[in-house]
Amino acid sequence: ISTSKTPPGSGGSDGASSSNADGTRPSPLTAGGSSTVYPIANRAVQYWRSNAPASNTKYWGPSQYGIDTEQALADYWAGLYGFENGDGGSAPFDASVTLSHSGTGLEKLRNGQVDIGNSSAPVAAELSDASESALAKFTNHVVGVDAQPIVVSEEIYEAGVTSITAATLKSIYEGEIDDWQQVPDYEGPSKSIQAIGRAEGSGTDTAFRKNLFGDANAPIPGVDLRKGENQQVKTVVSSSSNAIAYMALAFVDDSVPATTLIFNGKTFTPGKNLADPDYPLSRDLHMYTYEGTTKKEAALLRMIISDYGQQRFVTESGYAALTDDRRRNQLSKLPDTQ
Amino acid sequence: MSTADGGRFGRLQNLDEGTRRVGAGSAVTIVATVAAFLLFPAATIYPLLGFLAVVAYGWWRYQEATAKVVMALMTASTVVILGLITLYLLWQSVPVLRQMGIGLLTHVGATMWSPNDGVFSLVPMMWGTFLTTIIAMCVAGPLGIAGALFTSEMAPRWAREIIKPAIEVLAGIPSIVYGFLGFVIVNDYMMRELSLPIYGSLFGAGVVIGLMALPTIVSVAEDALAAVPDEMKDGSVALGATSWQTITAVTLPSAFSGVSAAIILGVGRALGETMAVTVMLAHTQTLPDPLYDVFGPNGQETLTSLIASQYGIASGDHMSALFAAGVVLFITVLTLSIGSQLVEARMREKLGGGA
Amino acid sequence: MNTDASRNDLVKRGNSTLGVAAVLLAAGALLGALLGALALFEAFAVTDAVAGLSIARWFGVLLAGLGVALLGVGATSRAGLVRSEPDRTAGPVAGVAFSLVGLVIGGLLASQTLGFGTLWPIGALIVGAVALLLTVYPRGDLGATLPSGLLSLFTGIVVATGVIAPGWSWSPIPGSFTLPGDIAVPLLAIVVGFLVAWMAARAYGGFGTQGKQASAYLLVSASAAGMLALLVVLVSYIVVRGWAPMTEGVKWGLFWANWTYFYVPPIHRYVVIDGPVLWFHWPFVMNGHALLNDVNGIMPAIVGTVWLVLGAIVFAVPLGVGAAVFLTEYAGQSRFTQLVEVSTNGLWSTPSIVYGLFGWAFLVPRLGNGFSILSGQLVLGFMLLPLVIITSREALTSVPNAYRDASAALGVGKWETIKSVVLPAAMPGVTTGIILGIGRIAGETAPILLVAAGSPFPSDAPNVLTSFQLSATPPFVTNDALLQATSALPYQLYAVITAGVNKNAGLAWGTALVLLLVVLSFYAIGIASRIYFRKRLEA
Amino acid sequence: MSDSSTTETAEDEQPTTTTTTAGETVEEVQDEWIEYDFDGPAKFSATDLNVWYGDDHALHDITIDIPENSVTALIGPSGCGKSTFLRCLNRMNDRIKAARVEGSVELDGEEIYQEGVDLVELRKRVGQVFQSPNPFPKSIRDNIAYGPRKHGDINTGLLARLLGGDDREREEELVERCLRGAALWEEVSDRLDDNALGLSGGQQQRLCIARALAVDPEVILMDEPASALDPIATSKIEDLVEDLAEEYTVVIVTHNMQQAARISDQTAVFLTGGHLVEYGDTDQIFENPQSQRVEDYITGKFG
Amino acid sequence: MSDSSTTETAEDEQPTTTTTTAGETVEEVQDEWIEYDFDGPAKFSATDLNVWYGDDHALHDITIDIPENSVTALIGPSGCGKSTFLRCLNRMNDRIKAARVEGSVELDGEEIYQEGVDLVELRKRVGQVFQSPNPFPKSIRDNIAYGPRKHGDINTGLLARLLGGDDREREEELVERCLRGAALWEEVSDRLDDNALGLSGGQQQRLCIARALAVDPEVILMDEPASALDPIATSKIEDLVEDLAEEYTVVIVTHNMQQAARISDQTAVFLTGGHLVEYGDTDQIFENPQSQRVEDYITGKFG
Ligand SMILES: Nc1ncnc2c1ncn2[C@@H]1O[C@H](COP(=O)(O)OP(=O)(O)OP(=O)(O)O)[C@@H](O)[C@H]1O
Ligand SMILES: Nc1ncnc2c1ncn2[C@@H]1O[C@H](COP(=O)(O)OP(=O)(O)OP(=O)(O)O)[C@@H](O)[C@H]1O
Ligand SMILES: [Mg+2]
Ligand SMILES: [Mg+2]
Ligand SMILES: O=P([O-])([O-])[O-]
Repeated sequence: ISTSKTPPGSGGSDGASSSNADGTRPSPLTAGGSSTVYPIANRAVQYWRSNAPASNTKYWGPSQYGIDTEQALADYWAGLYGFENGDGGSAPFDASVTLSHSGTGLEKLRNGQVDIGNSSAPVAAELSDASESALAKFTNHVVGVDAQPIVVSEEIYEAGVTSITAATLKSIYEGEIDDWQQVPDYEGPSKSIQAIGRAEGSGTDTAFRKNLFGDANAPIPGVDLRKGENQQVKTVVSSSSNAIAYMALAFVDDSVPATTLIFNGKTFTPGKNLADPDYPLSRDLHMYTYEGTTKKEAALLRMIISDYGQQRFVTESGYAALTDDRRRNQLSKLPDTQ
Repeated sequence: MSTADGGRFGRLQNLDEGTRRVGAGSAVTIVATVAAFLLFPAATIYPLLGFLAVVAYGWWRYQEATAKVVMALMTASTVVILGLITLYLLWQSVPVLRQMGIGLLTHVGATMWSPNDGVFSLVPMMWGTFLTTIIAMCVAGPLGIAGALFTSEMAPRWAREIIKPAIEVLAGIPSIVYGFLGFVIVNDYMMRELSLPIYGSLFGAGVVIGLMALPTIVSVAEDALAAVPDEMKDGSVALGATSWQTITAVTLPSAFSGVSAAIILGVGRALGETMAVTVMLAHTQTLPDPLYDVFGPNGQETLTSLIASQYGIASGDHMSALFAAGVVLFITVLTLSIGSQLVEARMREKLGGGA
Repeated sequence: MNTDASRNDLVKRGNSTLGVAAVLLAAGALLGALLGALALFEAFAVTDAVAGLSIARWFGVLLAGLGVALLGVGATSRAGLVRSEPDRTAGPVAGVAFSLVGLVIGGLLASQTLGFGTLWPIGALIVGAVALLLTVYPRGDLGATLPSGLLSLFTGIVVATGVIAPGWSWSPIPGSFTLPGDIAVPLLAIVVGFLVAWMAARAYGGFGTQGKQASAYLLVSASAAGMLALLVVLVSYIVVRGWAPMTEGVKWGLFWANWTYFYVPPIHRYVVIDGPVLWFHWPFVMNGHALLNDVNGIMPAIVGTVWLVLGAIVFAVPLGVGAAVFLTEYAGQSRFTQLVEVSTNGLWSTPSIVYGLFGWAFLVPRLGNGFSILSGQLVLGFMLLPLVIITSREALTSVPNAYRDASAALGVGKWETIKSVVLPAAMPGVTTGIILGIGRIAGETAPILLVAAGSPFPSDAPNVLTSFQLSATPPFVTNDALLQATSALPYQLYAVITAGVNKNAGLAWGTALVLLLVVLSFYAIGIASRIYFRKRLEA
Repeated sequence: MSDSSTTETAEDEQPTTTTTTAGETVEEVQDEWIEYDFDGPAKFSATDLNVWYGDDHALHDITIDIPENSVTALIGPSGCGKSTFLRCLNRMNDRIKAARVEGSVELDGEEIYQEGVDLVELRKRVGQVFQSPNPFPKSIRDNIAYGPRKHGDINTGLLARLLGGDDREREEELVERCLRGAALWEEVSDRLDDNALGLSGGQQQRLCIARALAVDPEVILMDEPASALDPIATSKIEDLVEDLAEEYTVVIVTHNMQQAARISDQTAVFLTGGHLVEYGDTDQIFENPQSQRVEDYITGKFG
Repeated sequence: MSDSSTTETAEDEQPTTTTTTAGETVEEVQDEWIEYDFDGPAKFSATDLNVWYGDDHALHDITIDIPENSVTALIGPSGCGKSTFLRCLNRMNDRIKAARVEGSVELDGEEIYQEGVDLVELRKRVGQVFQSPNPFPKSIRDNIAYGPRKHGDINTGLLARLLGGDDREREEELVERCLRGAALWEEVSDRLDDNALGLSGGQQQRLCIARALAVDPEVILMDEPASALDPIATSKIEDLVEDLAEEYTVVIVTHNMQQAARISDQTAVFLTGGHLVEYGDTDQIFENPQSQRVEDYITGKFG
């Protein structure tokens, strides 16, 4: 038995689950959709929720990014829009991000089921039957740039398919070529091609069709297998010996080697010049808001679009950051800070 | 004895007015509550309070009648809920039926499923469901009946007492666990060993579903076999028949309805299995070529995996078509369930006299 | 009627030559099948060499040997060199089995080896018919041994001579599967091994009724054993893979920590009472997924499952039990009850994805227009409802009428009887049924995916307990947390699959194990309680 | 299971008489027994009682008076309708969906088959003990107190205590009295809170009798109460029945002729098809039955 | 199973001593009945037969010879072990997991509790009819032909016809003979293909007897074959049993003393605890029982 001035445990971290004393903690911000944007959004939300103090240079350290504040991470970004600090060290408001694909995200956004709809293709291509006025309700926030790589199974890569021309790629996805022996450079036994596609409605799929075939609804009958998310595509490609797939850059690693793409005579090599603006399969990554952008949404988006966000979330996810011009342009779409 | 004489020689007559009063009161108030909820939601509280008051008063005054009324209301709401689900499914699938007509269930062509072109034919998915179910039952049927026979007729008592509950527990393994194993092990194995063209096959999915349905079949069939009266079996053994002859000639035929119910239950589970197929199959809405090719890249979609993979991007006719897939599933399992109940009723009729 | 002279002996003092030979044969054949299965599951490679010969060829040698031995056994029995009591024929079951094998072999030979093209059915039919005749026409001992012995010998030779061997491959459908030799050989060993063991067991029983019994028992027991082994392997596989991730970072110990405290105004201080506490930290089930965690865990999924299941119970159990009581005790047998029975049975077997679809399209837009625990609870409740009705009705009808009669004869009214006699007596059955139902809905993924699933890797669970608020308008009690999306154990596993298995393999196996433990313990509790109550009833 | 249809009966029994044997025999005998006269009032008077199960005519025109405070045995071969008749006396037949009752039964002169009869009240006055012991799966005490508690004669439990009306003592007393009445007190007084299902068959049956006594009935109906019991338990029940007749009217169905002879004051003999063929003083019935068929039955020529 | 152990036996027989009454009675009476002499050979000879169910000693040292071609009745109160003894005679007790048999039973001088006994063969020779009729849910014909078909004595069906050995006519003949033997032919000859479950209880039981006859047994064991039947069906079965004794050895368990008296040639009386207390000519047992307890039992003082 002892005595003290304060109750034990006070001031300690009681965990993020406790709410403000008056119970007015704003409801959580929800984002959902694209599995391409997911790495960015998820990183951002994880960082947000950790609400690292300014002293934590590993995750926050504002001075590294030219920000002058003593506040913790989420406190600072939310504070820009007047949100009060969370209780017990947690973020002023909670945020979460779900994972499916662009079509679902935009659909949910339109139905009011999420605050932010992640999409890796423009809404106009994604909801191709929507009217102008319907599309006008979406506010587009570009948060990063993806250069869609073409990946093949390791065995194929080792059998010589380290580069592929746009024409071959097209014939594979149009179903005209279905054996690797029909692919130039391939030096191996006859092997059927497993052309992997993403679910219809995914931004990766939409962007791929739009960029390669010129039409977001172009039929690609060569697809043998469709998976809902990028990560599943990666699993399939790495577990197969005959697969080719398009996906998002963030998911490329040694188990799913990316090939060089030859487009109109120009060679685009992964790790070198995929990020070039003229790479045909490059695309913007979007986080849409619906019927304007609220302060809550803006707080998170501002963090992602900021220089800090671009470095910590976009680049580290494996995507290309926005150029300064585009960044400023995007920031200008957000409501003003207080 | 000590009871008051009034009680002892009380009137035999006593009118049951409780049911009428409570019944009328609660019926009026509950209807008012629902009406208020639909018309003036803000005023719902008053009839609801009224209803609660009626029930409370009834409970105190005529408990017997009130209990009956409350339970009747519970029954009614159960029926309403279950009916609502059924009707809603049917109603939602009307638009696509209008658009596709019977073609929804019969259309065969180059494109059979294309939301962009407004073509919705469930044929590939029904075929996929059919094939996976057949494969599953080829695995689970014989093994399941063998397991049931072994457990109920052959295993020593101690073994039976371990196996039976163990099998029942195994029947509880969630299907996503099977899906996970199927995705990371079965698909991988088949891809590697059989040089499958793509990662996933109807065959692999069917086998996994079969394994999943197996414990259910064993357990239900075992119950049916164990329920065959010993007198029946003794009758055969006492005639000098061997145990195996007794099993085939007496036990199995007598348990026929139960064993077939087990199989039908297994079929039902196989038909309705969602997660394993969703994660294992390639989601190609085409017909296999040739039709019986359960290893090839085509036709890898079932009714359930169609719904699970497309609900998120569907709207309009597309959504309606998914509901139609649900209705097809629903009607199939309902038919199976009614069929098995009929078989059971017939068998009961047939066996009713004796045993 | 038989004369006494034709009576068989009551006591058989067996000539055991046949028995011993048959046991050896059956054991050899089963060993072949077992090795085949092991090879199939890649316990070893058939290309490995043992004693100068590849394992694949050893399979061939074994099969050929078995075939010769089986033929020998059949011949000695036919010649009367050993005592046996063969039936007139090997029977229709064996006939069908071997004619099917014949059909397959004939078809394959005709189409693949001899190149009959579209005429292959002729070859199939011929070989099938010959196999059928060979099986059913001769006396029981020959019929049993001849086709199986020949089959075994034939496959044995084909494999031993390397006609079918690793490197050989067969792809009947272009663009579909390819059956390689190192799969085909074990497969042949399994199939032929079983057929030989089957017929060897007949020899063991003297080729008569006893033989048929022995052979059937062998087949059935072997299949059952295989099935059990498979299921056990499956579960142990998950346990083995999931154990390490699940228990990573578990720490416990005895600590001196705060028990309670209170504020004493006169001294303006808090009085703090400390004491020893057992401290236990199991990160996998106590943590969520967060940036700063040492071990990421699945606590939000566990809590989510608890809330979903609780809600479903609160919703479905009273309704279902009430309806069951009404239907059984008051409504009697009528068209209406029959209809309810049919529809509950139908709805119980309705696929969960259909419920999910209903929830997604009907409930989600109406309940806060977002994925929510509440929708999940309701959908799971809808799924549970038919089961509760079915099991409760079963339990209620199995309450002996003697109880109701006894109570009625004491001048006790119906509801009182139900309340104090029928329901208590039915309670074990009702509870058991509900527990089993909970086990099932706790593992459901599809409906959760469609109506309740939130972030795949959440850091916190929704805080349902402290979020209740009263209000004056319907629904009078609100709970924001109930309107939030949540994770749940089965969804957590699905999330790993969609978000990439490679990166999260440990998490996936751990989740699978926890899910298995949670669901199976529901089942185990349900089944144990059923056994307990049944025992008590019998005693 | 053995619905002995009437045709087969007629075909098979072929006694000495000629045409419609069954009807005639019944008529004959009825003339006799209807004159059976007893002292004191009739507790039950059944008049032209007929019962059908669906189309199955299970009781034919039963007319019988049952005297108060005595033991009346109903005997007859299996399926002759003894149980059916017994269940008419407290309207337990109402609980069988297929059963239809016509005719009249009066209890103390009041018709029990009229509209508005309160079955609960009737069954309080006419208790019943069944063939196989059927105690509730509760404690011995709860079994006994079950009826009175449900009738509100005894209030126990938390609520009752809060309201100040705890009848705990009266309950104790009642339980003891009834158990003594059923000759069970000595055996169970030290384990009143044990589950009744733990008792032996004979004890369970006496418990059921005690349970019936607790409602303080006027009549106790017993349907083969000892058929499931061993000889020792049977003899205990028999002794008990004889004692009960001092305070209650007992109507007992039995298969066992010796038992009927031992314990009953008067005996009614039913024969196949649901006819009451003979009724009178037990001694007289057993020593000097009026009809050949009854004599055949009693001497074991059939049944 | 077959080793007739000695320790427990010795303990229990207490030959001359006088302490335990049961022991005394048994000893006394055994001296008497053991001298029961019959003409002709013994079909069964049981010697020191003991049966336990788990720890429950259900039969004590039964020694008895059962003569050929006659009806032997086993009577005794419920639970005294009649059924248990009966099931020892065709080793149906082997099917009860808990049962353990010690001692010896000889069938025509051949020990049935020894290694290598072919149970199928034994049960072909010793048929059994059970308490409640248990026909298979098949046609009447299939019920009768079941045994012979299973034993391969009769081959029917497509395969048999193809192989040239169709025994259809022999089967017809067999079915008729057995049904006549069981006094059922007249009633069912026009509906041999109907399901046997459609028959009445009595007919079903006779069908079960016919089914047993079809295997051409030497002995027919019957365990209360009429207890579930109505009087008319019972009397048919009784007539049948008497007829059967001309060709077969019948051993019948019954609860019904009158029945035993009517149909059996010799009677064995078991009393509670599994003791055989008296055995002899039926007339003698019923008119002049040696032991007081048997007399009490027979006159209905208990049981
Ligand atoms: N619940 C019922 N439904 C239809 N028929 C019934 C029912 N109960 C009895 N019966 C028929 O009514 C007749 C008389 O039956 P009851 O039970 O009264 O005979 P019982 O004399 O009590 O016979 P037992 O001595 O076997 O108990 C029988 O033919 C029987 O089959
Ligand atoms: N399967 C069994 N398991 C355990 N105990 C048994 C079994 N069968 C009989 N018993 C016991 O063995 C004893 C003798 O039973 P058995 O059935 O032989 O008596 P019974 O004379 O045929 O009686 P009943 O006239 O009631 O048929 C009884 O105490 C009984 O409880
Ligand atoms: Mg009766
Ligand atoms: Mg018996
Ligand atoms: O970004 P997607 O997941 O929609 O391809």
